[in-house]
Amino acid sequence: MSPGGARGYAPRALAVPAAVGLIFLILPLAALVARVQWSTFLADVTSEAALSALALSLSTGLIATVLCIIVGVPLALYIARSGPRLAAGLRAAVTVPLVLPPMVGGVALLYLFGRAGWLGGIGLSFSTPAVVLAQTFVALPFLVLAVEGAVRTSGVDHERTAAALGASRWTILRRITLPLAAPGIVAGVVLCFARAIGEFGATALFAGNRPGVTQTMPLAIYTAFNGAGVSQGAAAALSLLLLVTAIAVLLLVRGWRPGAAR
Amino acid sequence: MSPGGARGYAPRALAVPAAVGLIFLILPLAALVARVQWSTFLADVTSEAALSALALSLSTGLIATVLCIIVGVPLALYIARSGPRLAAGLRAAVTVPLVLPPMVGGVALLYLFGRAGWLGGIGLSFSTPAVVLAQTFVALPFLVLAVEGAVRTSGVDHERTAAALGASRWTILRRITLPLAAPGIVAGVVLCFARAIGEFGATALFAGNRPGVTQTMPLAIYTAFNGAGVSQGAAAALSLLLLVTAIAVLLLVRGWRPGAAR
Amino acid sequence: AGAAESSPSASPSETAAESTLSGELNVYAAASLSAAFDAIAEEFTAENPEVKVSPVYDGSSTLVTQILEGAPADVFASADEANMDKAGDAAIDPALFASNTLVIAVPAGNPGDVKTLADLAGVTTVLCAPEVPCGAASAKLLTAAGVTVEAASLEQNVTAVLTKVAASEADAGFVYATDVIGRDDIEVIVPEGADDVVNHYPIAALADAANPDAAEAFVAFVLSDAGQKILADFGFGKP
Amino acid sequence: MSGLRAHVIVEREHFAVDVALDVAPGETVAVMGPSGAGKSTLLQALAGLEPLTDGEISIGGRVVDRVAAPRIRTEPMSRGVVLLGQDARLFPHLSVRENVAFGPRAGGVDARTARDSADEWLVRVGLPGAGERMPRELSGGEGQRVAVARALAASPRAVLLDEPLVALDPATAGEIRQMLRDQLAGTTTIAVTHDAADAVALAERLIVVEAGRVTQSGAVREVLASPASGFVAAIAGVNRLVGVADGGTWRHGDLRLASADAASRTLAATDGAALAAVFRPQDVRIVDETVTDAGAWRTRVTRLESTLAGVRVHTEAGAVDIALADAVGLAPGDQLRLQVDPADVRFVAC
Amino acid sequence: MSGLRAHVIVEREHFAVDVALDVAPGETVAVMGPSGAGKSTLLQALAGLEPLTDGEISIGGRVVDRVAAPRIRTEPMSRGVVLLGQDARLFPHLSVRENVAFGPRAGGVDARTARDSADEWLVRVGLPGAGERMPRELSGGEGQRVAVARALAASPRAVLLDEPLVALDPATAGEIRQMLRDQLAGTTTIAVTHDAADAVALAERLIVVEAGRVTQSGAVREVLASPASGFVAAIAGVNRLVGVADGGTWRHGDLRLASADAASRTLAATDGAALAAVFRPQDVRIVDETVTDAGAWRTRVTRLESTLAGVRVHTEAGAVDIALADAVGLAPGDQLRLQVDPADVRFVAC
Ligand SMILES: Nc1ncnc2c1ncn2[C@@H]1O[C@H](COP(=O)(O)OP(=O)(O)OP(=O)(O)O)[C@@H](O)[C@H]1O
Ligand SMILES: Nc1ncnc2c1ncn2[C@@H]1O[C@H](COP(=O)(O)OP(=O)(O)OP(=O)(O)O)[C@@H](O)[C@H]1O
Ligand SMILES: [Mg+2]
Ligand SMILES: [Mg+2]
Repeated sequence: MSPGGARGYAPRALAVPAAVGLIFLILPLAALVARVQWSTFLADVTSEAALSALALSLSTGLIATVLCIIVGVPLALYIARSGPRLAAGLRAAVTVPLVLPPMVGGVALLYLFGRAGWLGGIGLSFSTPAVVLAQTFVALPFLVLAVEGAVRTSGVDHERTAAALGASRWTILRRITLPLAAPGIVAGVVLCFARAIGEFGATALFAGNRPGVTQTMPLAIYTAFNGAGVSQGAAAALSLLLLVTAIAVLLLVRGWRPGAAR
Repeated sequence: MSPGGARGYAPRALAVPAAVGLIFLILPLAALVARVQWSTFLADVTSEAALSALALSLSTGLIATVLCIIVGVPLALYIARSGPRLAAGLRAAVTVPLVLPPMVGGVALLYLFGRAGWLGGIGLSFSTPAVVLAQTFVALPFLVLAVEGAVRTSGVDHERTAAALGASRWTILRRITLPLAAPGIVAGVVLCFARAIGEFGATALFAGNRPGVTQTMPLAIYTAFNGAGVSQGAAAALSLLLLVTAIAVLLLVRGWRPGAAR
Repeated sequence: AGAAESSPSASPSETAAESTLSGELNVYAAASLSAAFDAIAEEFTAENPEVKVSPVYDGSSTLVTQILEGAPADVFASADEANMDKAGDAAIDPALFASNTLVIAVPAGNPGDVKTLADLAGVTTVLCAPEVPCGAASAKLLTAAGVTVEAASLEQNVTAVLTKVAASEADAGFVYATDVIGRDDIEVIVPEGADDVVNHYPIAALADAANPDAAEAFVAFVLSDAGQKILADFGFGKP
Repeated sequence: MSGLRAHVIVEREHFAVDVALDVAPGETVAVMGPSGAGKSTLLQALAGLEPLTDGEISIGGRVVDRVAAPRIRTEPMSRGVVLLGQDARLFPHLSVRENVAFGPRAGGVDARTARDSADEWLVRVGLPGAGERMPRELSGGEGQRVAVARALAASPRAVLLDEPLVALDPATAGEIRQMLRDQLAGTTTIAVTHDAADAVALAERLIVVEAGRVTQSGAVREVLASPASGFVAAIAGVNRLVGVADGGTWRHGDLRLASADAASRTLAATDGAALAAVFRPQDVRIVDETVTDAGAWRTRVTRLESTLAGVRVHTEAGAVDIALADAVGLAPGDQLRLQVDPADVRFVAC
Repeated sequence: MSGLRAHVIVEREHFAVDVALDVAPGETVAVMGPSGAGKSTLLQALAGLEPLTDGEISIGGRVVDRVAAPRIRTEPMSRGVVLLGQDARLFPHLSVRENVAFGPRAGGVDARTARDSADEWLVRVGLPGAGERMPRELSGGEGQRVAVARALAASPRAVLLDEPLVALDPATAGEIRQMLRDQLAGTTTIAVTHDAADAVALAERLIVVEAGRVTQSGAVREVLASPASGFVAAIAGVNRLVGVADGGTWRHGDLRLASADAASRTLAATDGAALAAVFRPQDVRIVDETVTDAGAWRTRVTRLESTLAGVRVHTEAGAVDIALADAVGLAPGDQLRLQVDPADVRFVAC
C-alpha cells in the first residue's frame, strides 16, 4: 500500500481540531500526574490493598470483557443484519445501561439480583461475580454499538462470496465477518475493557466495597479519596497505577494494533 | 437488496447469546421500573428541580456531543490514517479518560482548570461550561474510538477514486469518507451522547452541584438517592425520566437509523 | 447529647479472656469512619484473634441500601441517624457511639481571609447539598448564626467540599472536624455555635448477621472505653 | 458431478428474469446476453444468493429451491455449487494462497492439503509463487485469475462462472480458457461470457438471454450461425436484415435475394412471413451505382468503425468490411450501393 | 486540453515500472500489455495515486510530479486529470445520478447543471432513466458504464481510462466505443485495453508495455502488423516465428522462406541477424507430406482451439486456422506439414 494512498485524503486543516482534542484528553492527566505525591507514591501503589484491588480489577475486567464479547458480538451482528426499524429498537434497548447513571444501574442490578429481587435466589450480590456482572452490564453497550457500526460498515458482500464457495455460517463468521470488522471490534473491545476496568458506580452499589472480594481499583481509589484524614495523593497515585496497567494490557493485546490487515 | 443477502450469513445459534445479552441489558431496567413509586411518580418527574436538571442535561449533553464531534472526528480520522505504531500510541492516549474513574477525571480537570490550576485563568468553575467540559472529557474517547474503527473498516479506496475525479479534500471528507463511515459514526455519536448525558463523577467534582447551573440529571438522581429520609422511588423516577428522554432524543436524530445507505 | 439505650456490656479484658468468638465479621461503616474503624478493627482482632474483621466503607445511604438488599453485613455503623432509621428492623438496638461537628475549611493561607461565619457570605463558599447530612447540618448552623450564604455549589458529600477547598476552587466550605485531621493543604476555623449542631453516629448489630455473637461483641467494643479512645484519637466527639 | 435443472423466476421492480434451463451432468453451457439482461441474476439465483420469486431449482436430481409448497430453500453453502461472481471480490485480509485454499478448507480439507492444492491452482492460473501476496498487491488480471483458482479449487459438483476471463489480455485469456477447458471437463458448468470465442471454445451449448428471457438456445455454432436477434448477430459479427419471403425470393427495401441452394427450402416454406437474411460483412462489396444485379441495394452510411482488418462501414441496412485504403473519403451520410452473393446468405426464421 | 509528458519509475519489491511517454494535446494513446505488466500502475502514477520512485510527470507543460529536487508533488485532485480505474468503484451511498454528477459538483458546477449533465451522460452510455437507482441495483456492465460516464462527466484536461469497456457485451461495447471516440475527440487520452479492436478504433498510437517496460510503440496498425514480441502477435492474432536471415532467405527449422517483394529489402539488410516472420493463421494451409515447396515445414500439434470461424490448430511453429470439418481426427501430438505463401509473410526485425 502506497503511503499516500493508505493515508487517504483527509483535509490537512483537520489536524488543528484533532490536536485540540488530543491535548484536551492528555492535559488533565498531566495535571493529575503533577499532583501525585512522589514521596509516598511507591508505598501507595505497592500497598497490599492497592495490589489486590489491581489484581481484582484486571481479572474481573478481563472476565467481563470476555463475557461481553461472548454475548455482545452476536448481539451486534444480529442488530447489524436487522432491518432499519428493528435495528433502531434494539439499539435503543442496548443504549439503556449507557444512559443510566452507573449508580442507578447498580440499584437496578440490586433490585434484580438482590435479596428481594426477581433473581435473588442466585445469591450473586456482594460477591466477586457481582463485580463481573456490574462491569458487564455497564460495558456491554459499548462493545455492542461499536461492533455493530463496524459490521454494518463492512457489509455483506464478502460473506456472500464465502457462502458461494461453500463455507458454513460458522466458517464465514470466523474467517470473514469477524476479521473484516476487526478494526471496529478492536475498538469495541478496548472501549469495553476500559469501561469495565474503570467502572465504579454500579459496582459500588451492587457488589459493595469489600477489600479482596469486591473492592476493585476504582473503589479503592474512591475509598482513598473519601477516607477521612487522608490526602488525595494516594488516590492520584492509585489512579496512575490503574491507568498505566490498563494501557499496558491494551497495548499487549495483539489485536490492539490491527495495522492495515493481517 | 435481497433479504437473504442483506442479512448475511451469521450462524443462527448466535441468536442464543444475543438474546442472553439483550435480556441481561433489559431485565435490570425492568426491575428498576417495578420499583418506581407510581403514586409520587408524576410529582417526582415534573418537579421544577427535575425538569431544570433534565433541560440542563439535554442541553449540555448535546453541546458536549457537538464539541466531541468537532474535535473527535478529526482525531479519529487522523488515527485511522496513521501507521500502526503511531495509531497505537494515539489510541492509548485517547483511552486514558476512559480508564480513569470519572471522579478522578473530575479531580484532574479541577487541577487543570480550577482557580489554582494551570489554566485557572479561564474561570470555569461552578459554571455550566464546566459541565460541558466534564462531559466532553469523558465522552470524547467513545466517539474517537468508535469512529476510528469505522473509518478504518471502510478503507481508502473510495477516497482515492474521488481524488482521481478531482474532488478536494474537503469534498472527499464530506461526500465520501463521512457518509461511508456513517454507521460507525452514528454508533460513536450515540455512545458519546449517552455517556455525556449519564456523566456523574467528573461533573460532580469539577462543576459541582448547583441547581439550574450545574445540577444535571445524574446529580439530581444522586441527590435524591442520598437524600436522608427520602425513599429511593424518586431516584428511580428521575432515572426513568432521563432514560426515556435520552432515548427519545436518539430516536429523533435522523442518522440514528442509517438504514443500509441513504 | 448522648443516648443511653445501650450500655457497655463487658470490659475488653473480660472479652479477651473468655473469647470463643471466631469467623469473619463484616462491618459496614460510613466512609468518614474508615481511618478510625481500621484502628478499632486491629485492636478488636488483637483481643479476638479468631475473628477476621472485614470493614466495608461507603456512603451511609449506599450501605443501608445494600443491607436491605441482603448484603452480608454483621454490623452497620452509619454517619447519621436517618440512614440507621432506614435500616429499620434490620438493625438491632442501634446505639450512638460517636459525634462529629462542623468546621470551616479554607485553603492553606486562607485566601478569602475567612474568620467568622459572617465572612462566608462574601466569599466563594461550597456546602453539602441540604439533602445529605452534612448539608442539613451546615444549613442549621448558618440559620442559627443568622447568616445567609449563596453557595457556589451544593456538593454531594464532604469529600467534594474538601476537594474544592483544597483546590482553592472555593474559599471556604463546611466539613466535619474528622475530615481535616492531618491535612496540610487545608486550614480549619472552628465556627461559633458548632457545638450546637452535632452529628451523631449510630451503630448496630444486624438481625441477619451471619456472625451475631461477634457482631454484638464488636458493637460492644466500639462503645467500650477502648473503642471510644480510638475514636477520640481520630477527632470524633463523645456520643 | 450432477446435472442442473431449473426454472428461475426473479421479479424486481422494473425487471424480471424468467429462464428455464437444463444442464446435463458434465455439460458446459454458455450464457450470453446484453448488459443488464439478467445473466448474473440467473447465476446468483442458482447459487442461492438471490431468492426466487417463483420456480424451482434442482441440482443432481435434488430440489434445492422451490417457491411452491412444500417450500424448500437450501442455503448457498449446501448446494454443492460454486459461483465465481462478476466481481473478483477476493478476501482482502487473506493472502492469495489463503484465498484459494478457502473453499477446500471450508469443505473440510486439512490445512496442509488445502495449501498444496492452492499452490497447484496458482500454477495453473499462471501465478506460481504469488501465494504469499495480499490481494491488494495484485493487478486486475492477477486478481481475476486468483478468483478463478479460488472458485475451481473448491471442487464443486457444479460451477457457475460469471465472466471468468474478463480483465485478461488475449494471451493470458487463451491460456486460462484452455485451463478451464481441461479442468472443467466433466464438471457441470454454466459460464456467462461476453466473448463468443469463449462460448465456442468452452461450451457445448449456448443460451442467449435478453431482457430476462431466453431468446435463443442450441449448439453454440448453430446459434451463432442463425442469429435470432440483433444481439446474437452482433456477437457473431454478422449482418442480420429482417425482410419478407415473397415467392421464392426475399425482400428488404430494394434488396432482393433469390434462393441459393440450401436456403431455398426455408424461403419456400415461409412464404409471406418475416425472415432474416444473415451474411458476413466481409462478404459484402461496395459496388457501382450502375450495378442492378440481384443482391444489390442502396443504403446510407451511419458510421465507420476501424477494425483490425480494416474498416467496417455500418449502414442503415447491414455493415460491410472494406480495406483501410478504400475507406478514404467515406463519411457518415454517404449513399452507397452494396452487393452480396446470395450464396453467402443464410435465411433464418424470426 | 493539454499534453502529457512523463517518465514514470515506480519500484516495488519484485517489480518495477519504467515507462517514458509523451502524449500530444488531444491525442489518444492506447496502452496494451500482459496481465501484471504495470499498466494500471502507470495510470495511477500519472493520476497521482501512486508515488513515483523516480522520474517526472508534466501535464499541459506544468510539472506535477518530480522526484529530483526541487521535489514537486501535485495532488491527484489538482492535476486536472481524471482516472477511470480498473474497478468501477461507484460510490455505494450515492445514487447513479449523484455518482455521475460527483466530478462536476467537485469541480464547482452548481447542483442543477451537474444534475442535468449527469442525465445527459447517462443517456450517452445507454442508461437513460437510471439516475435514481443505487449502484448495488446495477448489473456489472451497467456499473461499468456509469463509471465511464462519471469519469467523462468530470470534463478533465486529460483522461486516463483503465479498461473502459470491460464487462460489456460486444453490442454495448461497440456503442460505448463509438461514444468514447466522439466525446474524447480533442481530449488527451490514455486508454489501457486488452482488446486490439479498442486500440484500433480509439487510438492513434499504441504503446505496448511488458514487464514494466515499453517493448514497442507506434501507430496502432503498424505495431499490430509488425509485432516485436509474442504478446503483440497474440493481440494481433498472427503467427510470429523467430528465425534468421540467411542470404536473402529466412530460416526457422526446416522452414525456408524466400524474400517476397516488399520483404526483400528487410531480408537483405539484416543478413545473419535474428528476424521474425509474421503471418496470419488463416493464410497457412495444411499440406501433404509430399509437398516440399518453399514455405512448407513440418511441426507438431500442441492444442486445438475452437474459434468462431472454425478451429485454430496451435503447433510448435505457428498456428493454422482450418474449417471445423477439417479438424476431425486431429489431436495434440499429431505431426503436420504446413505451408504459407511467402507473399503473405512480413519480416520484422527483433
Ligand atoms: N439489487 C438489484 N435491485 C434492483 N435491480 C437490480 C438489482 N441488481 C440488478 N438489477 C437489475 O436487474 C437487471 C439484471 O441484472 P444482472 O446483473 O443480472 O445483469 P447481467 O445480465 O449480469 O448484466 P451484465 O452483463 O451487465 O453484468 C439489470 O437491469 C439490473 O439493473
Ligand atoms: N500494491 C502493490 N504492492 C506490490 N505489488 C503490486 C501492488 N499493486 C500491483 N502490484 C504488482 O505490480 C505489477 C503491476 O501491476 P499493475 O496493476 O500495474 O498491472 P496491470 O498491467 O494493470 O495488469 P492487469 O492487466 O492484470 O490489470 C503486478 O505484478 C502486480 O502484482
Ligand atoms: Mg452480470
Ligand atoms: Mg490493471
